Amino acid sequence: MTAATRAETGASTGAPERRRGDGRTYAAYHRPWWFRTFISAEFLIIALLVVVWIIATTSVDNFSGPLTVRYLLMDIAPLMMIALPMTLVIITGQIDLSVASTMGLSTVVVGILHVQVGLSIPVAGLLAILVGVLCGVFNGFLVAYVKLPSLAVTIGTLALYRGIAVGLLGTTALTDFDQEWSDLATSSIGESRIPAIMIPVVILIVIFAVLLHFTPFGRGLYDIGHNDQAARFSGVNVARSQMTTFILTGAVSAAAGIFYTLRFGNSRGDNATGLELEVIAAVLLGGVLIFGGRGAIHGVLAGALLIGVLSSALRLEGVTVNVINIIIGLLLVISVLAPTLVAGVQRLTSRRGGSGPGPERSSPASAPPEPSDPATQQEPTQHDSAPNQSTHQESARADSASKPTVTP
Amino acid sequence: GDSGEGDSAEGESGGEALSVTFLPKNLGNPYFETSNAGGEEAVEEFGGSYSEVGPQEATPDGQVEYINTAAQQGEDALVLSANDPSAICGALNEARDVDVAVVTFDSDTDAECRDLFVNQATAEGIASAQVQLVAEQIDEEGQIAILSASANATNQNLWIELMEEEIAADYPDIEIVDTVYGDDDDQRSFDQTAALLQTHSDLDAIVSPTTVGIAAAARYIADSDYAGEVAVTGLGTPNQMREYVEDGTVEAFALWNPEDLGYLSAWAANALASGEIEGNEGDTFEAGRLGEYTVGADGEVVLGEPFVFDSENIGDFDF
Amino acid sequence: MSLSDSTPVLELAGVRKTFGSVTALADGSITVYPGSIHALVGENGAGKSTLIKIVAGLHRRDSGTFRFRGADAAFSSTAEAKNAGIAVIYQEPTLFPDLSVTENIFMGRQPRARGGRIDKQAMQEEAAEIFDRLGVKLDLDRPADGLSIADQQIIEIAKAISLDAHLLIMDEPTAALSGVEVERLFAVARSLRDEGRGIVFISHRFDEIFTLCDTITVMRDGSYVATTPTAQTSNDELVTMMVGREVAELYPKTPAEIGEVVLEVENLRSAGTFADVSFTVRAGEIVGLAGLVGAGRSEIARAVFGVDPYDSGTVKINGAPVPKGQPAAAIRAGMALVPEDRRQQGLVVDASLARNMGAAIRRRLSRFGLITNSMENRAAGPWAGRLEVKTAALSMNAATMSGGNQQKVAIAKWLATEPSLLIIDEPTRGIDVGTKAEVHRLLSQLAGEGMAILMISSELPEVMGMADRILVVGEGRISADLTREEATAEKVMHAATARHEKNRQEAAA
Amino acid sequence: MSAETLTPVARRQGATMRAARSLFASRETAIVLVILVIIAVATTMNQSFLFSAQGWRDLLLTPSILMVVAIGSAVVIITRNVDLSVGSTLAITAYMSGRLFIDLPGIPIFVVVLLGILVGAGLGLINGALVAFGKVPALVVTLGTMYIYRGAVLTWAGSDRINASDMPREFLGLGTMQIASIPLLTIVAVMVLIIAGYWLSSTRSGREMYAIGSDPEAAKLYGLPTTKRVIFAFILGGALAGLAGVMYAARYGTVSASAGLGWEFQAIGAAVIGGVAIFGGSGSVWGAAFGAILLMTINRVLPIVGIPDFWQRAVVGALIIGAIVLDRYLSVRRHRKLQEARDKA
Ligand SMILES: Nc1ncnc2c1ncn2[C@@H]1O[C@H](COP(=O)(O)OP(=O)(O)OP(=O)(O)O)[C@@H](O)[C@H]1O
Ligand SMILES: Nc1ncnc2c1ncn2[C@@H]1O[C@H](COP(=O)(O)OP(=O)(O)OP(=O)(O)O)[C@@H](O)[C@H]1O
Ligand SMILES: [Mg+2]
Ligand SMILES: [Mg+2]
Repeated sequence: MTAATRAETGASTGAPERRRGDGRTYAAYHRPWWFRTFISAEFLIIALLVVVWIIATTSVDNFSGPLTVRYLLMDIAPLMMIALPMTLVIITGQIDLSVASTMGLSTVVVGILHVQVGLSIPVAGLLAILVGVLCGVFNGFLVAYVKLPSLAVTIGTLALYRGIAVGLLGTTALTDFDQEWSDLATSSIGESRIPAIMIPVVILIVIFAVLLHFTPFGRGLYDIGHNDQAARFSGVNVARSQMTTFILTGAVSAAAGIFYTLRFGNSRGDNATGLELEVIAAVLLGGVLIFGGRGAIHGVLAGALLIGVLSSALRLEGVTVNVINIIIGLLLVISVLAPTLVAGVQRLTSRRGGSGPGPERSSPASAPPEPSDPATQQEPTQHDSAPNQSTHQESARADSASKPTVTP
Repeated sequence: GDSGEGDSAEGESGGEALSVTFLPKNLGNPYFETSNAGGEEAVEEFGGSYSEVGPQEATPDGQVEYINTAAQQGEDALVLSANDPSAICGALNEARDVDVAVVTFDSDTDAECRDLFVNQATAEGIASAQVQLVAEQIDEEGQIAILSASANATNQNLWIELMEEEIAADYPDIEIVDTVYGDDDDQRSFDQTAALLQTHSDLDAIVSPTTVGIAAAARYIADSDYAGEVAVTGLGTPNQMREYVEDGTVEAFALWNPEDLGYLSAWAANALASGEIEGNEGDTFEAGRLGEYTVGADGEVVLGEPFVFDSENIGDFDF
Repeated sequence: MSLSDSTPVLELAGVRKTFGSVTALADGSITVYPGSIHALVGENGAGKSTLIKIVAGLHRRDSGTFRFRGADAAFSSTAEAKNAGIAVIYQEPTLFPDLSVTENIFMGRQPRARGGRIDKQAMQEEAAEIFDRLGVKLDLDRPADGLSIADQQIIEIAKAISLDAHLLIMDEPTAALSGVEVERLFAVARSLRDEGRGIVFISHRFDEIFTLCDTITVMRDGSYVATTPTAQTSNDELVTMMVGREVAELYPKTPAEIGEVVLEVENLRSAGTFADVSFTVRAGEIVGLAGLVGAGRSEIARAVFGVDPYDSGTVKINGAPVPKGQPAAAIRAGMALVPEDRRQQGLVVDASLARNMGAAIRRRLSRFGLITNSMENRAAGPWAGRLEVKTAALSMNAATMSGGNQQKVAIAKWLATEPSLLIIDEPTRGIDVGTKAEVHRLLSQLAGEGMAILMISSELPEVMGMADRILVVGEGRISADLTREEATAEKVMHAATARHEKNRQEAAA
Repeated sequence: MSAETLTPVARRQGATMRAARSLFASRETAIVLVILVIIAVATTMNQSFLFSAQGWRDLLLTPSILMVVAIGSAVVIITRNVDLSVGSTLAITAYMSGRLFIDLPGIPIFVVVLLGILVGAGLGLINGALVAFGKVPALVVTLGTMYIYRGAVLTWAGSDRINASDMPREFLGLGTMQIASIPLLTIVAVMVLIIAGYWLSSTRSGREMYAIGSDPEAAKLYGLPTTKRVIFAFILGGALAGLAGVMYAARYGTVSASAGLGWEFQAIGAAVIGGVAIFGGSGSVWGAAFGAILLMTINRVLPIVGIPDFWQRAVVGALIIGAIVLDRYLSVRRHRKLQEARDKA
């Protein structure tokens, strides 16, 4: 692949022909379509998902059974839902640790309004989503306008929202929910084994995919994540965009809380404790860069499904939740470590290769610095999943990648 | 995807080895360790396959995942102690729809979500045993507090209610000043004990109708200035409490034999899954070394009366 | 000791350094003797900073000779260079904002008492001594956070002095200093020289070079040009060596028809940065904003564009007021700003060319609120072509491109908004001479097409060569408004340093 | 700006004055005041909160373990990193302590303590090495190792738990032992605090921690050994979590695999409340320790003042938010003042 690109690049840098006028045209992409599609972090995780699925189907008893898809999807529905807005938040370089607490608060609000106050589920649910929006507004305000670090803010609201939820109900649980709504939450689409909750989930997925990938707002989020200063200079309203992403996490978390409440017929303050870390793990597994600026919805969905399939298959195998935890943790560490490992291996091989990209190949001193060979230094890592963390790292990498000094 | 093997559950239940899954409230709870051991013993006796799963924390949603898994695996019987009477009903009924026999023990769900409930003792018996123990230890007067498991624990709540009634009726000088919840978590129960003693300086006794709670309370009091002044009693296992009975922190406490409870539950599951009984009132089944049991009203089977442990007899037990 | 027969403290010959595709340094050579103050001059991007970063152990050279005090050297970390006796004042102050002034000076080599404890008393006293010597009053216990650039630079200087090094390198230390502070610094530098240390001094101010330095090395486009004793050269000769060609050729300004007022700024004020700023820019006119680094020119531009807030005043485009603090509104009104720092402000370097060029016009590009890659590609292609951006494809990351090409992308991105006013801050900072001329030709052409242009530049020849009118900013105020005809280098410099001069006179008195 | 007079004596006096002033204005002082007010309120409601031997002991004993964890977390945060795995580390060493007593009867207690610290340090080393060499953000790495370590202890312990009767009396005695009415665990925590506080404020390596957190780029320019220091911060954080695990076993007597669940956020919360900036460079372990005391004391006071302790977490959350908002406000105000001073000059 490198050779091909090099040829392509070399061809387009006809240095001496300066004045060719305005007529110059550019290829849209420097990689062929298959490269762009298959050599990406997202595709890697999708491939892994498929492999795991196949292995599970062939070698785990009962995995291909009729109930698996149903339970698997119901189990990860909240995870998938919250992962969507969380992707947006992380792409802007922020984080929201309070989602599971918001979910817990939402389940308590629904419980109190429905069971104790006697409101119908739709009304109670709407109010719960409103509470979720308020939670998001509070986070978003502190992060986007007061400019506090989201990590600290949401560690605070992680405790605050959960504390309010637990405080409101103590350790009692409200369980007396309208049976019709509980049945609806656990029902399937027609005769299929697909749970009905997937209808709203798929709608959300479509909405978030379009929002992130096909709107000016979504593109602004990537800019903010890469470099919020540059985004502001381009006319992106950074504060309002960040506020919006936090409101979205709040609202969707609350919606997930309603589903959770109805599915388990159970409104408790400590519902969904610890889910925030699972959501973040799914998002990061799906190829979203923790520093912001990179990631895609399809990768995140694959990440969430991978966690779901692994858990389901291992549970069926009688493997306990602990081993599942270990596997998720290892996957997470390996997925973020991979780019560094790849870069390290490259560095080793290039060093061993002696006079690889040495001075003799570079353009003469007086010529202006042209992109003589962009492929050699940065390309390989950039594509599979390397975080282009910051300029300093890049130059540091370039530095150490360069040849040892020779005194002629 | 999945292929249509919907009848695998039935296919297996016709065969020899009956698969039984035990699902306690949470893992790492010594009480359930013991009852599961009894269950395993019984399953071995009737030649089934035994497995044991459970959530880390005693929450209903944690249990639902395992109920679902049991349904997916097409287990023949599921024996569980419910973390919530109604929250897990949906999942249990789905499991019963694919022919999993559901037996609850220790803590029940609503009667329509399970086939049988194996009760350790009648609720009245348990409540009354604890009231008598505490009344004796504080000479029928003073302030007592209750350290329970979670606020939603079905059985604990019922016992507490009955204890309150009995005290109000028969012991006018005993006052229940507080009921707190340690969630069957050591650290929390321990801290709750400290908070109780701090808040109620004239407290005479703590009654903890849960094994984790009583051990934590005893441990806190044994090392504190309250040793000998504040009585601790309730429901506990001999191994956990031995140290405190021997050093005098705890005079006496009650429990049934949890091993027998698990043992009986497993046999009840066997009887159901093998089609020997339907779970109707009046059905009878054999329970190995424990002999014959009869299903009572609401599909309830009662193990027996609680047993009181004290320094005299605690040496005779090891569970 | 005598100058001639001592070994050089620093010797570099044919040193080369590339960053990916960018050759920052092609042939870096310099020889510095003990007891000498050696000036290193060259245009922006000539490779001066890169050269000294190699000496400092921050970068490793790709090839070439590097000898320190007569022995071959290759420092792989700044600590090694420091231990060998090299002190460096970097161009951008690098301080720890949370730590105190004293700690910033001594970090990593604090004086120690028994048991490894830091001797805070000794540290304080030593710091106070250095500041006395520099004649500066600074609260030694306050955190570095919030210090002015000048104060930060002074801490850098104190840090370097405290190192007691054989070689002291100063990369534009005076850029933000006032006249008095510069004088003090020079006095210290001379006394260090007299102690027999070698000093490398980088500055764009010729007057300083001629007052302070005894030898001058000139660099151009990453390569060594010449070394000459100060006494044997002149201002003009230096400029010719630095630029390497006739200056006129670089500034192809063609007269354009001046039209209506496009930008009108009235009484703009922002506490602490600028005040009383009023000016206009007409269609077809290039207005140059000149002044010393740190005078507040960029701040004015950013406030006008709405990236920074301002306290009072008005900004109008074509007669209509522009709301403050909203870049999006400014863009809609027809304003464009190519900022001074293209890597931090101008571009998202980790995103593709197409994404970058579409960034300011997304709302316009989108259909029913939706936007796709192909829409961006279609919009980006023609502009990239017009500016002759050199790249393999529109999907290439901006980070892979040379500085000059990045600058073209940044300009193209803003031209794509089809603005009536283009504000361009340091249009040619850090780009090579060839591209520089291209940018200048483009600006001239745009003005010819009737665009109003406000150009900020620290390079006097650039302002003089390109602008129809020159506004000089001194300490946050507009201190002169000169037409192309009446502007001379002396007048501009005088206006830019008016307050400095006053300070200097006061200090002398 | 204070005029710098030049005689050493005067300067020294100035320094003392400044020290005194900063003591009164510091975050640590503010928190101590809040803690004192809370204790005073609780004591007026219930005399025995302070004036009974038991109340006094619990007052000191309850926060000790969290203090130790929070000190470690604070050091990690000061270097602009974060360690989410401390709760899991605590669980591992707590369970290991019990296991050691069961599997190696008669093992000396100090060996168990030492092993707890060493294992904690080893787990911290893994985090530190991944962060420093892998160039991976600490948040992600320690999120991963949090899962891994917790999974490891769950696998190891299974549904087993350590009971008080499994551990020697002397060991459990350490959990409640008092020396001159001060519980031993509190003495341990305070010693850790004093050593860590001294190290951070008065040694080169300690100050370098702040430098690295304040500006990692600048730290590299200064030639500070950033990799080594960051790894050390994680090792220290792990070792202290390990020590806390042993303390946990001694204090609570029963250990299951879920010990220390959620402590990572408690520890970070304590540090943030104590004025440690989440992005490093400022704050002190004293603040973190006082933050821990505040959290645990509030926990005990709420029921006394009639608020169900269910609200404790909400109060903690409000405190964290309040603390960071306050920090922000103060720094904005300081900036504005400096700006005005510059304008006038
Ligand atoms: N880390 C880097 N990565 C890529 N290119 C770099 C890097 N550092 C410097 N360059 C490039 O190397 C060239 C020389 O830069 P350098 O900073 O040495 O110039 P300089 O002479 O110090 O200029 P100035 O007077 O503006 O400070 C410039 O084109 C610059 O863009
Ligand atoms: N990081 C900072 N901290 C404090 N003050 C700053 C900072 N950056 C700039 N300033 C102040 O803001 C004012 C303007 O600085 P700036 O360097 O942006 O001006 P400029 O005229 O645009 O210079 P340049 O020639 O670099 O474009 C100066 O008074 C400077 O001291
Ligand atoms: Mg430079
Ligand atoms: Mg500027």
